[in-house]
Amino acid sequence: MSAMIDPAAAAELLAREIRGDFPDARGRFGPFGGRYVPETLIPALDRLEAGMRRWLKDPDYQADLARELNTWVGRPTPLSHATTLSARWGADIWMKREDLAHTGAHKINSAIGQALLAKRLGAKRVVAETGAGQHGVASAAACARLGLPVTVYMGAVDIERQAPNVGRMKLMGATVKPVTSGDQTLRAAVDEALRDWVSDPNGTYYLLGSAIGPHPYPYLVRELQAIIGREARVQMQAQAGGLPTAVFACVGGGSNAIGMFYPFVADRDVEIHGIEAGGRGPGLGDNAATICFGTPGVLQGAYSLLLHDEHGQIQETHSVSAGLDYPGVGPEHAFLSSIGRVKYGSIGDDEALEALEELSCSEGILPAIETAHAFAAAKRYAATHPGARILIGLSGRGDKDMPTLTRTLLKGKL
Amino acid sequence: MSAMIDPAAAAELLAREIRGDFPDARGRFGPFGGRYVPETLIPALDRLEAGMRRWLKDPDYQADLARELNTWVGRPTPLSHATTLSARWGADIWMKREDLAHTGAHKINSAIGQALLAKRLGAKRVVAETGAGQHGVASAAACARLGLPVTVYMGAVDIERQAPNVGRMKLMGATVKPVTSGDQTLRAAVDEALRDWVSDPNGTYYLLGSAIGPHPYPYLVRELQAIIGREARVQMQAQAGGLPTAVFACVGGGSNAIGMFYPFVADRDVEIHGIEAGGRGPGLGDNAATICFGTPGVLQGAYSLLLHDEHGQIQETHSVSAGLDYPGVGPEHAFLSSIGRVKYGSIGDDEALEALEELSCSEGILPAIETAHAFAAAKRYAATHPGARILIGLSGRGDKDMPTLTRTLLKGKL
Amino acid sequence: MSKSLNIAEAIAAAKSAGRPAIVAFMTAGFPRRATFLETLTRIGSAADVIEIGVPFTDPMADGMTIQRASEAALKDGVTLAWILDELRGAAARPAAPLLLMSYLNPLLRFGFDRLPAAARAAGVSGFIVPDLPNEEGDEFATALKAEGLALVQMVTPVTPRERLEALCRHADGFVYAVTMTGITGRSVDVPDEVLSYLDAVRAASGAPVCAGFGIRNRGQVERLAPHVDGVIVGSALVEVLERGEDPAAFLRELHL
Amino acid sequence: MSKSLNIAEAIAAAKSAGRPAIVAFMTAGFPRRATFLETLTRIGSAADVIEIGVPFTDPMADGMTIQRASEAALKDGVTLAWILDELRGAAARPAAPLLLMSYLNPLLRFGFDRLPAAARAAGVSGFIVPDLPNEEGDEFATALKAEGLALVQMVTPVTPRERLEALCRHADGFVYAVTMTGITGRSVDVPDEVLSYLDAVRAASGAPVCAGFGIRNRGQVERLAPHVDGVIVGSALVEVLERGEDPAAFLRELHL
Ligand SMILES: Cc1ncc(COP(=O)(O)O)c(C=O)c1O
Ligand SMILES: Cc1ncc(COP(=O)(O)O)c(C=O)c1O
Repeated sequence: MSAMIDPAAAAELLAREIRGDFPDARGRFGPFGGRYVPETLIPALDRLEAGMRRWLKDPDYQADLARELNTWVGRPTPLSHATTLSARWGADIWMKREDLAHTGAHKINSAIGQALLAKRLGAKRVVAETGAGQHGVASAAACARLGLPVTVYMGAVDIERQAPNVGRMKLMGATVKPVTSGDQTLRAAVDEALRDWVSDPNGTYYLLGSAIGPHPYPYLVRELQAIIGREARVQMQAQAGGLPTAVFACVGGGSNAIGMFYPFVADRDVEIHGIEAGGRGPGLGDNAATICFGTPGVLQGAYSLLLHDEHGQIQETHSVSAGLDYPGVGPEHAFLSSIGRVKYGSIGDDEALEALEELSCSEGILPAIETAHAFAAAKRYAATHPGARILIGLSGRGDKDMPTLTRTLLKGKL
Repeated sequence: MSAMIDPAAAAELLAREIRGDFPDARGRFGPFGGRYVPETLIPALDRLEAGMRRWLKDPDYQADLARELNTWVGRPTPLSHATTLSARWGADIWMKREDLAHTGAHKINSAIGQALLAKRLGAKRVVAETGAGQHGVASAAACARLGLPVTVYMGAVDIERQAPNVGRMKLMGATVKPVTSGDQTLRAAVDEALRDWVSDPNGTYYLLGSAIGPHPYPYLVRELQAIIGREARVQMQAQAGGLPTAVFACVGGGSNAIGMFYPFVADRDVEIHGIEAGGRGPGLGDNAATICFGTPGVLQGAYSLLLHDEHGQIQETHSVSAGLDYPGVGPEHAFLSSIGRVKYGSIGDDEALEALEELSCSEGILPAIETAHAFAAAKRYAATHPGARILIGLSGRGDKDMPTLTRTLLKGKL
Repeated sequence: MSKSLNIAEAIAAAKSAGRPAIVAFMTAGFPRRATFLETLTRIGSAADVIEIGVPFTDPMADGMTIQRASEAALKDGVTLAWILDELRGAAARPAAPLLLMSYLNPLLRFGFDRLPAAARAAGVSGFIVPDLPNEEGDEFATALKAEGLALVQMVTPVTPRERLEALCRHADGFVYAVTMTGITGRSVDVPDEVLSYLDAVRAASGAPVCAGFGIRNRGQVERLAPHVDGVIVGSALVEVLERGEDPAAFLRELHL
Repeated sequence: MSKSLNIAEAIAAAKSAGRPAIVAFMTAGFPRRATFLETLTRIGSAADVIEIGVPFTDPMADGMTIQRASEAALKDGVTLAWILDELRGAAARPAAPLLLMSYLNPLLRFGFDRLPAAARAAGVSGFIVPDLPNEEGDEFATALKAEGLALVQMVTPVTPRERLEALCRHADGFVYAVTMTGITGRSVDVPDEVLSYLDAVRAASGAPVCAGFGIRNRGQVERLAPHVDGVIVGSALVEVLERGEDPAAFLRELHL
């Protein structure tokens, strides 16, 4: 865990975060963030930032976005009461159902928002990276919907473990390019997408899938994902009778989590928990729990926390969930951890799979393996906080994980 | 096509259908329907009917159902405008998004409604059949949600072509029993589910998945699915500026179609089109287009139209879509066809797959192969009715079809 | 004379001999189409009533044994029309009354207008239709009655008292008292409540009462004997045929 | 003397000889760690400036060739610390000024506090950091300046005019003018607009201008010569090393 800063400074930084000061003019959340990219991309990022500031609050863009979110994505997504889990865990469990969003995860919120922006910025084509395939599918869907050609980079290892999503992308007309360099997972896919973008920074829009990367991506993705938390906040008050005691979400790059957390940051009584992939254990290379076990550094455009060795070489990570299997994390999470506003913890592969099965059998909802990490952590929390009112971000559905689940939970049962 | 009755009689029957006279006291829609089951099941059906009449309109049941539909299933599902398809086809295309319902198809509407009923009827366990696996998954989810054990019968052929759904059911705690008798598809699965039910008619609730079977199932399923058409009707008026010129839905057993159609039956200006599986062609055994090519008979509890040979032996059917691959059809559809209120047509395997690809690439929505049949027919209709306002029931998503699509559309592309 | 009376008479004859009547079920054309009449004759030599099963693609009330036999017969080209032709043209038919046991659809497709006469011409005394409950049976029952043929009614342990009485009141030929919930082919050990259920059926019924489903051995027949007029032997007999053993010998074992 | 001046001098020396300077890129420890210094010496015999690539796991601006070399070197255990140790301890170093080309993270991890002095002690004249744009570079540039080391600035054909001028104004050592958008390793045929872009860079820059990305042959160097002070040869040279050919012979081919 990165060292915390002193309480007075932390309080001041939190106040600024709540005021909306971050990212600052340099694209930073406290010390984290920034823009560490080849010079070729600087003008593209400048254009993106200007376009974003021009359009994001524009009534016309907002109307287009709202229409797509409401009539195509299926927003608002419901807030479900987990009746059986509440009884089993002795707490009051609520689930924000991003699994019901079109294409099966929160990723579509950002994909359609960015695709609408790409169109307004005059992009001729889109590139995207994907880990679990969810962002690739979301990008393929959003781009098909808007008539933009899209190329999706996906690590060869992920292509293997998330095979169904590859076919889905292709059926929606996307070009899927397997990445065989580097670790052949999400990190290598981001590298390849960046290489593609560097080759045509004017005509290409890079549709980044998480709250990572150079400024303004962490901000842009947060703004597009914050609808999760905004809806959930209102729904909790209407359905659960008040704000939650604690909010949980899984953290890979951190997009679903920041989308859920950000609207609760000002609610100081609401505990916030980000859950990373504990993989096989705490050893370097055995997990993808960047905030829990990482140290500061620069990867793929931003200064944040990283899993790297003493030479600054990025570590290969391990997680049973492709979507969390990433050695970096969005800079705003590094910041929220440093000021202590959000607590970050980790859940290992086995415990996540157990939680996946428990949720499936108890509530009839098969979550993504990524999502299951948040449930496992909430279960632990409930054990020590009986009666707590817990909101969990159900970031996606598990259909995409059937190949992995067939090899693990379902082994010998099919 | 079954012979039509004379116009005056048809008009009178339509008036009665609109008044809600059907099913009548004997469980019939005109001549179709009834209750052709072993004596062992008669008391169970009587109890089901009484329970249904007791509970279906009960405020408490209605409140439970509404809560599950709104907060767990994700209703109302959106109505999406198909902007690109509208431009391509020269008509105004609207899609009712049952693919966004929890578990990925309309089946959940009926499954959760029946599971809530089963609970009130004191059932100890539930049995269900499934073809495409969607009803099995929906039943597994609904029963998990309500804490009911469920056994799902599924033909061995369907287990093969809809493999991902088998894993999903098991993860949600369902017992999946492969059916190796008969045609090893949906029809054989219904037979097996009935055999199971006959063995314990008191303790077991049979959660039938389509608008087929003995009375009161066709009625019960229609009532639970009619929310599709009720929502769509209101949404068309709000979003499209008026009722559709024509409504399309695919017809297997006919549950999504009757759910969509029923609320439009009284709107005599609205054309209604049910689309069956044309398979490889019109020959007996080459398709599953029961209304188009069938004749009256009794199968699995109801008098309806059937695909059978001159000896009354049920025909093996063919369709690329497991969910339409059934030689019978709900009795209300046979009735609506006989009075000419609904037109039934068919679309072959290849044309359905083409439509699937067109929808995927144009709107970023990968539909179930079943659903794609309705889109292909709507496309044909648009060609001869330029400017028409067309509502299509998007009954489910295509994730479950990836094994089939990998063998067909994606062949050589993965 | 009404053919349906034959059935009651045959059962009464066994009763006079001091034993429950044996109603033997065989799938038409099983194990081989070519030996249909021969098999019929052999079974007829040891049965009081014969149920001839018309094969159907979707035998929803039947267990694996009869499903298998049905499937084999269908593959062999056995149809209702063929069965009736064979029976009509037979040089000799068993003395035991013949019932056709069929799911409804093959009968419907043959046509209720033609079927009763054709059945009568083939020497058939009546029908058992497992998926035709009383509520739906009027049309067919009426058509059969015109030719003096019976439509045998089934009752089950879960049939409510009032309904059971109504069904028995209209019984024709005999009452088929299913001994258990479930499909054919599973063995039952006949618990006491089944016996009292059978007593109730007999009390309500003017017609003889035969118990069926799961009857496989002499012990069961002995236990049932005081409570019924006959027993129906189905899957067990089909298994005998499947194994190529002598059906008559097997049935004679069940004569008390 | 400021080490960064070495660089400009080396380029000026080539210019005096009537040819563009050759800036040669090699991945440290490639093709083998054991021959690092030997390879360096051979390249130094034909290059005016040498860029030594520090391998990194995520070389996002590099094409396949340099990715491969980088991966091989990492597998061989090449690290920044090892490179600096080797250079510091070398019996002889080439006369050509040495630049370290590295992505930011290995430098950060080494520590901006220790790195400049360690680099200077190793005979390094400056750094090229592809993922450190001017906006983020202040801290590192300041630390380097304290030791007289250069932080070479990159400009690209898509850099807007105003920005380009600002970047060139602060250039240190030389201006690295990227000849195309994209990653290293792809060949370019140097269209006219690239030449006028290079002219603009030269007009804006006080420091010498070297063109890089995609330079593979003498023809390109001839075409570029009137517009630049030097050319940077990267992937093509790494491929020469990969094939086990003589790097010095290859580089000498590029001396006009
Ligand atoms: C369902 C789901 N949840 C979570 C994640 C992790 O991404 P993030 O941390 O950006 O939300 C993914 C990534 O693919 C995902 O598919
Ligand atoms: C998506 C979808 N649509 C349609 C059907 C056909 O069923 P029905 O005709 O009952 O709507 C199925 C059956 O599984 C299905 O999964």
